[in-house]
Formats: sequence, C-alpha cells, structure tokens
Amino acid sequence: MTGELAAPHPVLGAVVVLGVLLIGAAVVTTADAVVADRVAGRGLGLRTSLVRPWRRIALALVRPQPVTERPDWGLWVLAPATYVGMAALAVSVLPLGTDWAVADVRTGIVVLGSAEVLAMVAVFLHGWAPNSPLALVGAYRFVAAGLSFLLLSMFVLIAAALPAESMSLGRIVASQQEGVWNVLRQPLGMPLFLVVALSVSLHGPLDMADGTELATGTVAESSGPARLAWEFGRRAMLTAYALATAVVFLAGPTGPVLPGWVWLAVKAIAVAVVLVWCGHRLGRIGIERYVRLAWTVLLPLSFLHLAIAGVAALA
Amino acid sequence: MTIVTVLLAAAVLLGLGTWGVLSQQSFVMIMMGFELAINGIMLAAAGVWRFTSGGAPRGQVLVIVAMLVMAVEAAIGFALVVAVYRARQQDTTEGIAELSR
Amino acid sequence: MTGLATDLAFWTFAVAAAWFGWRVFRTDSMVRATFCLLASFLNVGAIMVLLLAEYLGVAMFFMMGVEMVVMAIFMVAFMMNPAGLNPMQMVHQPRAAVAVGIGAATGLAVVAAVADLPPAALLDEAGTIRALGNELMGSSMLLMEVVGVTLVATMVGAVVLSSASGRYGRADTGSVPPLLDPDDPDSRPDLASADGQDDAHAGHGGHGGHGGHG
Amino acid sequence: MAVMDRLRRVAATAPVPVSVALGHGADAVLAELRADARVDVTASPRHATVLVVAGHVPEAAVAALGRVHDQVPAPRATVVVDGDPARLDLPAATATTRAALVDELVRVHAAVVTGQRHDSPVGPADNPVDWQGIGPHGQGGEGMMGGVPWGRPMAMPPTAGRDGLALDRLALVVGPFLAVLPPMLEVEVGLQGDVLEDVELRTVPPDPHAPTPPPTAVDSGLVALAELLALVGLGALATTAARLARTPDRRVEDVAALRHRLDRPWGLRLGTDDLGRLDLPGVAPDPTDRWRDWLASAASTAVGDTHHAPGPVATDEVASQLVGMEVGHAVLTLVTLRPQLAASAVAPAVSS
Repeated sequence: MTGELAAPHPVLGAVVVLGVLLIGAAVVTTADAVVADRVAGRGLGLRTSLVRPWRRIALALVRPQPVTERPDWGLWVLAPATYVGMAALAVSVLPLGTDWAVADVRTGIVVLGSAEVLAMVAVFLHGWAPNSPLALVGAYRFVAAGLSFLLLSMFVLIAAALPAESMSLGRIVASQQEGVWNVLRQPLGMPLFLVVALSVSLHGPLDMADGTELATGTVAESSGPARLAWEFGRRAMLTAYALATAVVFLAGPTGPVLPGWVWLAVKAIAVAVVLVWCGHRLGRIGIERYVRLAWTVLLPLSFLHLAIAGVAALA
Repeated sequence: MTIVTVLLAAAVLLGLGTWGVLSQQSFVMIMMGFELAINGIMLAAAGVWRFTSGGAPRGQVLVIVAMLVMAVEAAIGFALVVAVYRARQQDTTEGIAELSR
Repeated sequence: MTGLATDLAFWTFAVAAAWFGWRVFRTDSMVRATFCLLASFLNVGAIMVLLLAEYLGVAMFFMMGVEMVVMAIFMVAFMMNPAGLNPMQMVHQPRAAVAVGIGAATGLAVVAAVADLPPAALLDEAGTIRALGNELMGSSMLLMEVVGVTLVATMVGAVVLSSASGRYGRADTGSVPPLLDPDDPDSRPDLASADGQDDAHAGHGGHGGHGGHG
Repeated sequence: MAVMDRLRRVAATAPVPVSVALGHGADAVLAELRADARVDVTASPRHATVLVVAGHVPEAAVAALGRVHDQVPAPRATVVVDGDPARLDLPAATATTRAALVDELVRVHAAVVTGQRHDSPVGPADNPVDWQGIGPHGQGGEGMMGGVPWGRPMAMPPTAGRDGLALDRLALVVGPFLAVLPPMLEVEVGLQGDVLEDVELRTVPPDPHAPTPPPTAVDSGLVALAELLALVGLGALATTAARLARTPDRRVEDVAALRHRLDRPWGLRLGTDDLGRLDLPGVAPDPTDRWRDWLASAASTAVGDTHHAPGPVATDEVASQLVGMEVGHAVLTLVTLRPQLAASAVAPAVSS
C-alpha cells in the first residue's frame, strides 16, 4: 500500500502531522505579523510585533460565538474541521525527512489533489452554514475560483510526476536528487503551483472567499474560538502547501550536512514568507479577472508546461 | 472483508439508490438516486476485481467506465433539466407527467 | 494492516456509506443531501483503497468532490427550498419505492451469497497501479479513446441542450445581435422579449428590513 | 478557572478590535483608529468587542445603529465620540472625545474582556416579525416559501420566466453602517449568486440644524485611500495611508513614496484596474484614476495649493451603473466614489 519511504507508527504519525501544522501555523502567523508591521512602517519593534498575534489568539479564546438565525450548526462545525483535516491529509503524504513520510502512498499527487477538492467543499460549507448573505456570496465565489485552480494544480503535479515515473511524492523527491530540481527543470511549475497555494489557503492576493470587501466573507458571522479554528485552518493549509511546494519543486528534505527535516523546514519557511509578503504588497484581484486569467492564461500555460515535461520525459 | 460482504454492501447501496430514484419527485434528487446506484455498482466491480480476477486490470477499467457513465449522466441530466425547466418551469416529474406535446 | 483492522475499517466505511446514502433522501436541505451523497462516495472510495484499488479510490475522492460541489450549486438553483428551512413533501409512491428498493437489495444480496465466484487473489499487490496504467495505455487504449470522445460529445451535448436557443443569446445575459448597419446604432435587430423576466421581480419591494449587516 | 482568568488578562492587552459606525463627517476619527497600532478596525461587527460611533448620526439611522450594536457579540461595549449616547438610544455607551478616544477604547476593552462591563442589547431579544405557525407547514409563507424572520428576505424564485440556470433572487439591504461601505449609504440589491441584478442606493442626509463638524486637517482623499487599501486586503498599507491622512503638515515626499508603492501593476492596481469604468459627470471613468486623483490632491495640498472638494454624484446614476457587477467589484467601486458620495449625502445631486 505504501511506497518506499519508512512510515512511523500511525499514532506517532498523527502526532507528527498535528505538530507540523501547529508549528507551521505559528510560523505563518508570526511571519504575517512581522511583515505587516514592517510594511505599515509602524516602528513597533520586533518584540511587540511578535507578541501581538498571541494576544489576539487569547482574545479569540475568551470571546463567544454569536448565533445567527437558523444556521446549519452541523455543517458550521464540520467545515473548519474538514479544512484542517485536508491540510493534515496533504502533510501526511509528503516526505518530511530524507527517508520517511507519515504515509508515502503510491498515489501521493492524487491524494494532494483530493485534499484540494475537499478543501473547496469545506470552504463552500463554511460560507453556506451561517445562513448569512455575504458569507454565502463568499462561498459561491470560492466555487468559481476552485473550479479554475483545480485543473491547474493537477497538471502541474502530473508534470512533476513524469520525470519521477511515479505518483509518489517520495519518488518525486528522489528524481530531483538524481537530476535537477524541478524548479529549474520545470520553470513554469512553481509559479503556477504558488497560485494554487495562495488560492486554496485563502491568502491574499488570491483570497476569494474571505475578502474584506465582503465583510470577510465566509468568516463574517464567526467569532471567538470558531473564528480561531478557521484562521488556524487557513494557516495550516498555507503550511501544507508551502511544504508541498518545497517537496515538489525544491527537492524537499535534500541538502548537505544538516538533517533532511531541517532542510525541508528552511525551504518551506522561505516559501511561506514569500507568500505572506505577497499578501501584504499585492492588492486582491477581482474574482472575474481571476477566473478569466485562470482559464485563458494560466490553464494554457499549464498545458504547455505539461507538454514540455512530457516531451522531456520521453527524450 | 470477503467478496460476499463487499457485494452485500454494494447491494444495499444499489437498493437505496433504486428507492431514491423511484420515490423522489425532483429531477435533481432522482439523479442523485442514480448516482448512488452507480456507486454500488462500482463497489461491486472493485470487489469482484479484487477477489476473483487475480489482478487483471480490466476489472479496474470497468470502474473507470462507471465513473464515465456517472459524469455523462450528471452532465446530460442537468442539461435536460435546464431544457425542461426553460420550457415548462417545472423541475419535478409530476410537473411534466401529463404533458406529452 | 492486519486482517482484523481491515475488517473493522471495511465495516465502518460500509455502514457509513449506506447510512449517508439513506440520509440523502431523508433531509430537507439540498446542500446536506448533496454532501451526504459525497460522504457516501468517500466511504466507498475508502473501501476501494482497502481493496487495493488505490488509484480508483483516491480518484473517487477527487472526481466526486468536484462533481458534488457543482451538484450542490445546481440543487440550490433548482430547488424551491434552497436552504431547507421549511418542511417539504417531495416524494411520490413512497411505499412502492421502499418495496422495490428492499427487493433489489435483497435479491442482489442473495445472488452475492449463493453465487459461486471462484476466488483468485491478487497476484501482485504492489503493482496494481502500474498494471492499470499499462492496461489503460495499452490494450484498453481503444476504450479510453472512446471514453475521451464520449466526454467531448457530452460537453457539446450539454452545452447545446442547456443554452437558450438563438445565435446571440439570451443565454441569459446581455449578449446582443450585431448591428445591421455598423454605423447606425438604431439598426440592431429587435429580439422579442422572450419571457417575463423583466417584471419577475415585481412584488419583492415589500420585503423591507435590514440585512444581517445593518 | 485560573486558566481562563489568565487568558482574560492577556486578552485585555490585545489590540482592541473595534467595529466603526460612521455618521456624517467622521473621517478624522476613522483615520485616527486606522493609524493607531493599539486598535484593529474590523470589517464585520461580529469580530469586535467595542463599537465606536463617530460623527453625526441622523435620527433616521438610529434604529439601524441599534441593530449594529446588537451584532457585536456580547459582552460588548459602545463608545460614542463627541456625541450624546442618550440621543442615539444607547444609554449604556461611554461618551468621549476624539483626543481621548484610543485610551478610552483600551480601557473599555479591558473592562469588557475581564467581565466588568456588558452593555445589554437595545433591540428586541426575540424575533420581532411574527411568522412561525403561519402557512400550510407553519413555515411563515405561501406554498413552499418561508417567512421573513427578523425582516430579512429569503431567496425567492421569480414569479415567471425562470431560467433553469438562474439562482433564486436574494434580496439584501445593507447599510447605512456596513463597515465596508462609505458612511451613511444604504444599499438595496437583488443578488443573483454574487452578481447584482438590481441596485438601489440611498444616502441618509443629516438632520436639519445638525451641528457643522469642526474643520480638521485630515485629508478625506487619503482616508478613502486607506479604506480602499483595507478592502483589497492591504491592511498594513492602509495604516500608512491613514497615518499620512491625519498628519497635519504632510510632506509631499511621503505622499509620493506611498504612490510609488501603490501605483504599479502588481500593487493596488491589481485590485482596481479591472473594476469597470463608470460614466458619471465629474468622476474619472477609470477606477484607478480615482485613487490617483486622491493622491494627487493630497500632494498638491501638501505643497500649499488649495484643495477642491469633489462634488456630489447622483446616486441613482451610480446605482444604474452597478447593475451586473460582482458584489465585491460593486463595493470597491462605491469606495472609489467615497468623497463624492459623502458630498452627495450632505447635498444630494440632481440626476441629469
């Protein structure tokens, strides 16, 4: 059932995945706060920038969840749980060290794609459940965006699988160790995949469901721990996709001297910081422009990318 | 998990799907019934492939064809519903039952 | 995985698949119905993974996720009770349907129980995906070509069926026929207003009140 | 519950999430709040602990203010800036001045979080619209339609000409205090998914004999720019713009530096270039040109030139041009008309 990499005991694996997501979310939150305060030029000092997010989290924990009129409570609780679960699913198939992954399944990239699809379901449900108009608009919007970026993501991942001759992410890393990193071998892949990462993790400038102009969209009716859970989910998803980017395009845990997981962490953090910085410098793109761009520019580019990768694999 | 238990689960899903198709009025719900029935068929095909084929990949191809049938059914089904809806303003079978012109 | 764990997982997924399949037709909320069906598919996909048809199982997650999201939007578009806030009666011939459903399930179950299917376990458990790939791109190539052509035909057919007739729209936004005389803005052919869309919203002005975000 | 107490003490030191309900002439307060690091201005009242009421709130908007008040999750508190809480039917609110506002907010927030303060709701505790038990299924309406609990319409199918691909029309009234819209603007829309089918815009004019707001050194163009930046997700740059807006003697280099950061294809223009052009008298047709105008005017006042306040626009003409837009595009378009809409609210334009 599994590929070549060793797997820890399932319980240990679950702990590892949860730990990765928690640490990743903390890193993303910290990076976000530091970048925001730097871009704002507030001169608050690094220490204040580092403390403020934790105080906001404490505040969220003591605030209540308001009751909207006739919400779908079941789905409202299920949505953030599913979203976090999909981030966990994505992390579990990634090789986290040079010789181990939580579950190095042979269908790794398809699992990654499935996590994306079910994350789209979770975002839709999160907008649907509160029975509130602006949240619902956010949900509709994300479906439009989701149907646009899913194909993109599949083509990019299939292209990465071609030189590895396997859908397993462990093999994809191995193929980069033997040859050139995918970021150089398939230069179009990483930018396209970063578009997917920002979109699926609802981070600016491609934050389609939770935009401020919709009064924060699907999260507009949430407060307190419910909102905290959703925000954790977003950051966990960004963590998962930063890790996936590092694995698929930057050879993941490959690197000299230091242990593999350190290299993976360094690469993933670099990707996450770049994504967070983009969010604070680029304006959110309108949904219509996004969809047009995705179908008329990015999707043909990904076709081209796949065709080139296919020819290169045959050569 | 044996061939019998898998087929049993598939039979239950197919029965549920049949019940849905026959009992629902709304076109969309009827389509969901069909999909549930096809779900059972796919499960049965996968079970038969696993336990009786010795690994011949043809069995899996059958499941892929079932998925195709499902996609076609959904697309054409929705298109028909749209067409009927536009013509009759109805989305239930009762609504067009007496209309044959 | 040990045999016991596999059995336990199988029964969990099987019961969940059936339970969600039943809930599809027992809820008043369209979105819940759709995602109950999705949950049923996901459980069957998980069983397929247990059956070592991994690719099919995971592809099931992927494909059915997309299909059910699209279906949910259609459900909201078509059903008069989009949020499922109100009680509904949307079944007919319920007794007969239950009888036929139980009959079908029982019949197939009996066939499954009594049929003598010759067991032949997988020869190469690790190579199922590779074998499937070789099959699809090898001896079943013709079949896959047919699948591809069928899908294209479906796309064309669905668009033709669902788009409103006419070369210039109404499908159903503001596309307009070109001017007969490019220099004369009054020369646009007059499309008969096809239906009462324009006065469709009369009568809603009375729903005053303020939204959730007054 | 020592853990909860500890959490509460930390939470009391967090930046204060405030929901801002703006009346007429409240740009100075908004700039103050956006610029201050001790305050987070939220887009939804659900995310706030404190509601800030600023500017002149006309009598006609008092009831709507009460609804926003009740949307802030309890425990909550309200701070009224330079106004009379009793006149606003918010008897529990704290009155303060603009100079003391942020200090007061920090104090009130700490009191709310530690459980020492809780303003009770001003609206009815229960659903004010009688709908339950009416109709064949007790759903409050005819046929399968439900009622309008809390006065909020449900999605309704059109009576005729329904296209199978159309969603039910969702009627929605927002404002005049929706944080993402220009102040004192009420918007009534029919939604088709996330696209506007029909739009009606209303401004709430000030009461007769309302006090004239004192002149401030705050640049309303830069305040509008800060709002626009916050809406496209550039909250950090919004802080910069707001800080610049409230600086009494702005340096022209600072304005130029801000413009340099925003006016590039991947900056703010990524959000505004594609909003759709408007054909309105006295308004730049291109959405990007509108905020460029604000920066140009801020730059010219910084070097001492006189500033020409933008004239009013006819709200019905704006409304007609919003039809067919996506909701987010429409909101951003309205914010790019913020100075003009503020002028229209005080002295409505006659539509041509």
